[in-house]
Amino acid sequence: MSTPQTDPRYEEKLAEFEARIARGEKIEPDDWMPDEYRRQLIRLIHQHANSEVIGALPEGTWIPYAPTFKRKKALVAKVQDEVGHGLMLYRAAETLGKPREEMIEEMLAGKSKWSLVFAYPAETWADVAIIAWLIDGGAIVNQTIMATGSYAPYCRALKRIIYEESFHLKHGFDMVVTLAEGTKRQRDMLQDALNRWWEPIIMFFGPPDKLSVHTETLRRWGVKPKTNDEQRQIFLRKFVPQILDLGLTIPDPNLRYDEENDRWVYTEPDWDKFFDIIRGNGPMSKERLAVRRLAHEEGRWVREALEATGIARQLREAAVAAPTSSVVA
Amino acid sequence: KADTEWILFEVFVREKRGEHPVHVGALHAPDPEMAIVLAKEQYLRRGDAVQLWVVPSACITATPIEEADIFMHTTDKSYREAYGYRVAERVRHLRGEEKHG
Amino acid sequence: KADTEWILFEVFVREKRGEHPVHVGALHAPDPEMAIVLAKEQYLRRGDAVQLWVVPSACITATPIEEADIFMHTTDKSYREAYGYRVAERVRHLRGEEKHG
Amino acid sequence: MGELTGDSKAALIEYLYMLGDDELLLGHRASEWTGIGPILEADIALSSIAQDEMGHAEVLYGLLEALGEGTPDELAFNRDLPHWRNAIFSELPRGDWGFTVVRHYLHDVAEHIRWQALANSSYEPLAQVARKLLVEEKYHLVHSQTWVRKLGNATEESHRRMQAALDRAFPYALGLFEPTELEAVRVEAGIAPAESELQQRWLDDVVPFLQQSGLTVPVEQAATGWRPTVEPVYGGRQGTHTEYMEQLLDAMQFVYRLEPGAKW
Repeated sequence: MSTPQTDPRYEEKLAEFEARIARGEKIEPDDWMPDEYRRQLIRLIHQHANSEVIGALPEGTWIPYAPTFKRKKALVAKVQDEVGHGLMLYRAAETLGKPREEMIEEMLAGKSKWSLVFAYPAETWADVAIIAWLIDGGAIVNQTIMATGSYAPYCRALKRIIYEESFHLKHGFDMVVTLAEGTKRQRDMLQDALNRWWEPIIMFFGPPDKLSVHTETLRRWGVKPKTNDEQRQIFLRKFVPQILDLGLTIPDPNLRYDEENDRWVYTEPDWDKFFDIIRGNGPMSKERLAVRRLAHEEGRWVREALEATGIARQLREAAVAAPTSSVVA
Repeated sequence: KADTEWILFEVFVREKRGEHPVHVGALHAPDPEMAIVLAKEQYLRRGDAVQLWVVPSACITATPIEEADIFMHTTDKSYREAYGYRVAERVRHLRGEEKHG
Repeated sequence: KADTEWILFEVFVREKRGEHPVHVGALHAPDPEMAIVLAKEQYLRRGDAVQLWVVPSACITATPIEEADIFMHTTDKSYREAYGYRVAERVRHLRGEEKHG
Repeated sequence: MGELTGDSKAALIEYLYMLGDDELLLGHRASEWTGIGPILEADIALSSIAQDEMGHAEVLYGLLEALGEGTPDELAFNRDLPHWRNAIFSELPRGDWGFTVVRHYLHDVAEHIRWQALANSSYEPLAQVARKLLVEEKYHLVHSQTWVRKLGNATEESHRRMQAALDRAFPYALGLFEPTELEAVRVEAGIAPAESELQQRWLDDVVPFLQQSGLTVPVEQAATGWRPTVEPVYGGRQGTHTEYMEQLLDAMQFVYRLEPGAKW
């Protein structure tokens, strides 16, 4: 436990901790860290991992329907990546002391949140294209910023995730362009999907700074290097021109670029709706958790069967008093 | 105490915070604590590392080096790489078309 | 009994012959054999490899990272000698008696 | 091998449909686990195998395209039910994780034996494909063997589920070796070995392994080696399929058929 009350050298350690971050150094799992830093990081990385694992579901439902070999393999690979990102992120949070079993059970019990965009249905094949392009595009904006943060295991995971996301973005953009240059029906399907996903994408970056409990300490500690509004602006600056380039219209009459303040102006979403959704009342919130709970239950016999063999435990005991020959010359 | 059985440890070094540990070699020691001391003498002295890992070699399971072909991909995997997608040219064409599309 | 996510293995990859394995991450598995089978697809869907190592995380002994700063900053070796003296002496003593290896 | 005659070309084409369809359907069923596997690590490993199987099907359909049968996408997404030549084994629903890994194991051993034999096929393009697929097949076999060996006898429940999976899968697996009229032409032309020969090698491989994994296999000892004591389920090689296949094709071809001829 390291709080001002319980640790006489708290101030000194905090100064060294903050100096290290200011120098651009990373914090490793067994470095000293304030409890608040640990708590905020566990909450944030836990939610990020949940979002990856739940995020696999809307696109996952479309895998059996993918219409060509390339799309079919790519969609399996993309959803697989998201499960892999969940794995790496749960691991990053585990290094802060929270076991994966706990994190998964809290998610399944609705006690730990995940990104609201996955509480929306993927109604058509064009939804899969928009998700892969704009939701993954938003995720990359967020992850690239978080990768400049201070906690080393999270940054190492993000480095790998960002590399894999580069495929997601190109794959999504390729799908969107294919629909945009396709038949009238394909173009309409694409525009219709964009109309449904635009508000969730704006909400993806979280409530505006004036609403969110974003503190200066989180920025100084490298837990959250940029605010929600800053990230949203980076997304809009990059993607609005590209969307318009494809001949699509963005379903927000107020969307315009404010030259003077160098920022995109948009219709403020209904943030009460946002908070209601992340509390579990989105159109597909219950459905997503139900699918994840079913998968978890149906897999229990597999987890328990191989846990029973417990070979790993025997290996650990035998490890220290082992023969002198090296297995890995 | 002749009965102290010296076992082989593999040593890994994390050079800087933020980086992954890298295997640097192996050494004999009676137990992990001693292995750390010996490894420190070899690797930490010149300040070229922030952390050392030692692991009994017998604790490591490795794929046989002669079966490296199990990691080979013999059918196309470009569909799951960014370089598997050529889009820029089509967007320019689309924009061109878009004026009278 | 709480649900299990199996135990944790650290994973190392040797990208090319002649290079040292590098730590790439961890995963949950019931035993080393399954850890290899599962680690291959989590960490080697992309990129090259000739060998994969897995180790139960509990088998790893690491130096406290805080200590690294002591070596990095102090020019005065006495701190290191005092710390290391008791143990290094034991090692020299043991080595003297060490018959094999 | 000389120029493909009418008969040997038809025999080859039929064979490529049989093998390609099996790969595609097994890949499709495996991909139904993506995102909902029993544990994250297992989900990821099977998803890779699903992609490989789809890729193998695409390569085999590529050989059909070269023989004038249409592009891989057309063969997968625009071909009607009666023209499919997969064994019914491959179209069955994924079941529980036990059925999925048992089916993959039985298929992987068959594929391993088949590609080894076809590496010497007189039809050179097929021999090259066989050698290529054999490399990726090696991991598939290690993967399914590991699951079957470990789940076969780990707990009472895993044993019960694995035995039930084997009892259901085995008769259908024999359908992988369903003989067809043109088989003799293939054997005569050196394109492929006889199915009965492959089946015998397959039995001699899977029976001891499954028994060592604590499972009972419906076979008996015969002079020529192991012999099944259950009837094989045939029909798939002739285009007779189940309603599972209808539902699968409806899903797989749904988007493609929304706008025939469009680019997806």
